[in-house]
Amino acid sequence: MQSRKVPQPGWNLEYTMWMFTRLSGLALPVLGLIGITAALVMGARTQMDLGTLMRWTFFPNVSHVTSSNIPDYVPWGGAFWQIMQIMIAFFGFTHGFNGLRVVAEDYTNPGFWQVFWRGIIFLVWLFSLLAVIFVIINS
Amino acid sequence: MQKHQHEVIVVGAGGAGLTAALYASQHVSTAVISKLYPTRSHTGTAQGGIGAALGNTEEDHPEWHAYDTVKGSDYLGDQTAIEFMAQEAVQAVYELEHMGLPFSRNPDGTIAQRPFGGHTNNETGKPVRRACYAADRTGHMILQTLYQQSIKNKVNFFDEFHVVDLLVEDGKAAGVVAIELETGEFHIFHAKAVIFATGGHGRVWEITSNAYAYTGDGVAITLRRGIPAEDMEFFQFHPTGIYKMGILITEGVRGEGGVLINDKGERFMEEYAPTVKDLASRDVVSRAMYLEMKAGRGIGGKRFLNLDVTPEVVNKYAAEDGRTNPDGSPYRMTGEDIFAKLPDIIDFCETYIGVNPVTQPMPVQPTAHYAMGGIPTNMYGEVVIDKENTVMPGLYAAGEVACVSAHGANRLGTNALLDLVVFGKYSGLKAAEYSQGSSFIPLPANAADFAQEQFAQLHREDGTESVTDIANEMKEVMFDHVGVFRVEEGMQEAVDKIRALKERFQHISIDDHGKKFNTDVLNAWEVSNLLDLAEVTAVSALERKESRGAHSRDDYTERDDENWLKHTLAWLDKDGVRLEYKPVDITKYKPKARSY
Amino acid sequence: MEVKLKVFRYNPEDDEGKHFDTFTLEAEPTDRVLDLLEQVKNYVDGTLTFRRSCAHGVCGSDAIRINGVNRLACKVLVQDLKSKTVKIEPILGLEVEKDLVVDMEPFFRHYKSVLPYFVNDDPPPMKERLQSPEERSRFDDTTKCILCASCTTSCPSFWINEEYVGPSAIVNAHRFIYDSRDQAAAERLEILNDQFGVYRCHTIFNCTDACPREIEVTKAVGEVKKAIATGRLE
Amino acid sequence: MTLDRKVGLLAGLRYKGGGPMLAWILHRITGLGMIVFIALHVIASLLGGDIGIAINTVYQSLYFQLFVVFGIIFHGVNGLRIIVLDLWPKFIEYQRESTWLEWFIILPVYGLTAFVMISRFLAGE
Ligand SMILES: Cc1cc2nc3c(=O)[nH]c(=O)nc-3n(C[C@H](O)[C@H](O)[C@H](O)COP(=O)(O)OP(=O)(O)OC[C@H]3O[C@@H](n4cnc5c(N)ncnc54)[C@H](O)[C@@H]3O)c2cc1C
Ligand code: HEM
Ligand code: SF4
Ligand code: F3S
Ligand code: FES
Repeated sequence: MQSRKVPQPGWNLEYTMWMFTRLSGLALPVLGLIGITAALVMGARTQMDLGTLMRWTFFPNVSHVTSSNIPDYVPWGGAFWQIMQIMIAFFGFTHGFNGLRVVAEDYTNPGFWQVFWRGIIFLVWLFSLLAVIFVIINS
Repeated sequence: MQKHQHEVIVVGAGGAGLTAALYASQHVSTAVISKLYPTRSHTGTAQGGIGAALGNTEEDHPEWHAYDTVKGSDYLGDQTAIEFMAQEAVQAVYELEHMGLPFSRNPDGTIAQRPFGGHTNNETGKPVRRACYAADRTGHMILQTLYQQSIKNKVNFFDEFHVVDLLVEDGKAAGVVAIELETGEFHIFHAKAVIFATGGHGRVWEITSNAYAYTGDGVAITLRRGIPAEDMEFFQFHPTGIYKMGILITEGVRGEGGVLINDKGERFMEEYAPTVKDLASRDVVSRAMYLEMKAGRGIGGKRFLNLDVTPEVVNKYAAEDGRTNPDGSPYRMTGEDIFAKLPDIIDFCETYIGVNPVTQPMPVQPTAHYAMGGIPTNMYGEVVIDKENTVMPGLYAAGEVACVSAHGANRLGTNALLDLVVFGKYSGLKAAEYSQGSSFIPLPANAADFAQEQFAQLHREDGTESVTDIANEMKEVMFDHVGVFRVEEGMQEAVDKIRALKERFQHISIDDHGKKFNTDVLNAWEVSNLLDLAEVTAVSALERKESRGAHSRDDYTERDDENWLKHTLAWLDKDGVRLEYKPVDITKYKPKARSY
Repeated sequence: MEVKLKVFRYNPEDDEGKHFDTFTLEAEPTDRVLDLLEQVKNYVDGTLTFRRSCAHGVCGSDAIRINGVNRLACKVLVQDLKSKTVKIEPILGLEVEKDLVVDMEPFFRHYKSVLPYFVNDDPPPMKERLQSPEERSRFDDTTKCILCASCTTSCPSFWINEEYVGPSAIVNAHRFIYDSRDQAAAERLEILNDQFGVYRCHTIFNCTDACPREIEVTKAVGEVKKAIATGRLE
Repeated sequence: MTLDRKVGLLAGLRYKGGGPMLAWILHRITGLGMIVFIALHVIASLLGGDIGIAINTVYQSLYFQLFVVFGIIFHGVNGLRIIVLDLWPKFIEYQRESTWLEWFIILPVYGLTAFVMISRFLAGE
């Protein structure tokens, strides 16, 4: 049977974030694995256990790798790894805060409180993301 | 008390009511009142198919359909109406398809059809594929489709409003009184035209395929308003209900090749209907089963027989009959085919009796199924109230509650669903036309009195009799004595018993005296309807001294066209049932002996 | 055998409030739970209130919670129950009117909101519109719905927020979206592409488990989600 | 008068949903848990000082770590299951199997990690 085409409904926040949640859910483990493999190649020796993998995946911060006694962590400060870290942070934070929004909106209906929570979550998201980027770039 | 005004009021939201409402609402303001949510109506349980001579797989003609229906009716059907129904059938099915009904399909994309009891190729006498179906859920699809279209067309609904009285002013219908279940309040619906489509009354009998809600409210209400009931002695017993439970096993099972088997392992229908065998009309099959059981050939000597649709048995007998597919190859069934065509039947059997029909036979017995009789109407759904077919202005009826009479003494399978859409449509159109040309008749202030009195009676505090006991005793006596086979003494006993029960009903006690959702008192009221209908049925049957269609007597075993080729009209007067008779409309099909 | 029936009771007209009544009954293993309720109503307490009609699982009147899960009372036999004590409560997420009767209005409102009807504005042909058996079978599963509300009222997302259209409405939209003859798929997808549409579904699967017609409810919802995402009806 | 439609947390939890309902509850809790974890960590790093150390001791405690690791593993694996079901609805037919498979992955992985963590803790690391 042939598949039929239908005009795709317009993009809206809900649709976009639904897609994003799924894509970021796929991206996070992939980016995390890349990072941790690189750390091993670069000679990370101690504490390269699952905990580090997790920490790395979700909270990409140089200090999370340096604690594994990597001999030379200067490359982590390079542009490539900084961009990787920022991407992970972006995916992780956006995914997580959107999740928070979804949960909050399950319990509220359109109207003041929904806008209110959306606003708060948006601001916190923005703030955290900027803070994390700041930390990444400065370490 | 709340009052509502609509030009047309439809009582009942089954196939007939919704069709009527769809057509009426195209012209005038229409409201549908139903005691159940529309999708809970009994039409949704219909399984096998809707008859129409589309000829999608083999040659077929509306004339053949008409002849089969006349023959099936044992010549009691009104032939102008039957020809009309058979002609309209084709268009009606196409209309349903255009409304989106998901029929099963043939490989070429046309609507699939299957054989059904009594539907034949008039030249060869062999079964013909005429029943248009959607697996074994045809009624469900019809009901859903009609309801969907009603939503699309913004028909007004009053769901869970129990109609308890018809308002008549100057001999014309002027509205109805209903109880809103949620609040227990009485509402008056003022209308120019009222269409009754409340379905049947199979709950009069003990073993029945009918729903709890099938309590004949429509006929009982009109009887109380002095309108007669027609042909009430003709009540169809479907041959194949699940043993003891009565849940229906569609005739489609036999259409697909299933056969009835007795204790000796014989396909006994060969003896009773040599040409079409298991696909004879329902009265013939039920009677044959009854005779088999009476002769001790019920399975294990019990009161049931086996219906076998396992592939081995189907293929064996199909080969014996020389049955072929449309392309001429021999007819063969596999387990998967059966599963695809009868999914719900398999589900029912597995759920309720732990039998898998693909590998095991199903235990079946005749079950009370369909009311051929009801409110007398002509073929436009207009209610006619005497021997001369005088029309009562503003009152219409369609569906199982009505007696057109397109089914005469015995309805053919698939003709009920057809009846709903054909006569539902015309009653809707006629009612709209009538209300466009008339004005609202003013209602007196005490319009709801008659209904309220009835309920005040039921709420009396000093009663002792149990409604359940009364209902059960009625069901038992009706099943035993006014069932598949009938004799003078038995029926007399039933009449006496029903009268005694009606007397006892005057002293019932009920538990619930509240207002909200008082199903207790409504159930009691429904039992009072059943008692009225049981009485009318038993008296009409007692008087008819012949065997015809579903009415078959041990003491008058032959059909007697000379004296009894006529419809019964029964009035329920204060002192009992009064009967009159009206002639049958016969056009080109002259009565002759029936053989299948 | 003896069965204990523990039934949720609430009557707005008395002042007992909500509570449970226990009835001890004699039952056959093949009795339906509905038969037990009828037995109570007919012989013990006529005030017990519940909906029912067909008694064989095709009209959708009697969805209730039996031992903690949504079921049709007429489709559960005593022998299928694991315990001899049967706990009976109204379905969740709708207002209780009396005993086991709930207000179905929100449920039908959602149903009506998804254009649950056939739309094809082309003039119909003289005969039927053709449809191959494969095209027909594509949406067969969702044509079976009897609007019993078992699914929607088993869905935690619906309990949390009654504005969620619920699985049943999506099933009925699916029925038309995947019908090759229908022309309003895009409008329905647009309606469901909303925070109260398919995105409220968090694949909890209670609906699929509750459906008495064995419809793959979650799958239908998933297919609609995917159709929205890809613009393809496969 | 009708009874309010509100389904309390307990009434909801008493519904006998299957594995997927449990998975959803856990997915929610772990998702939110992780946000709380990050928030704590970020706040701690930003604040530094006594409060920072206090918070860090909490989340560095074995119990909290055990919970976080479970949360991450569960949320990740279950999330992947949901993604697969969402993007390929035809796999929904195998949802029962997918729920089994999920625990089949989670339990050993978590068991191993927890074992390592606890033994290290006991070894005084
Ligand atoms: C199990 C079964 C299988 C069948 N299979 C087939 C088949 O395969 N083919 C076929 O042609 N026929 C079949 N039939 C027969 C056919 O289905 C019925 O005759 C037909 O559906 C009746 O439709 P209706 O519209 O008259 O009534 P229904 O569909 O029963 O509708 C009655 C309506 O009236 C309402 N109502 C009743 N009383 C009141 C009241 N007092 N106040 C307000 N509303 C009221 C109800 O709520 C309901 O909406 C079958 C019947 C049964 C029982
Ligand atoms: C392996 C990585 C991850 C995967 C595969 C993943 C997957 C998913 C998916 C598919 C959802 C949608 C669930 C639904 O719609 O029902 C989701 C929701 C959510 N995720 Fe993640 N996620 C991951 C990591 C994270 C991280 C790091 C956080 C926290 C920062 C997080 C927080 C959340 C939250 C709060 C929700 C909303 C929960 C809900 O709606 O019930 N996730 N996740
Ligand atoms: S999908 Fe199933 S559970 Fe839901 S309303 Fe339809 S029949 Fe009931
Ligand atoms: S229970 Fe609810 S969340 Fe989705 S899978 Fe079913 S609709
Ligand atoms: S009574 Fe009809 S579904 Fe149970």
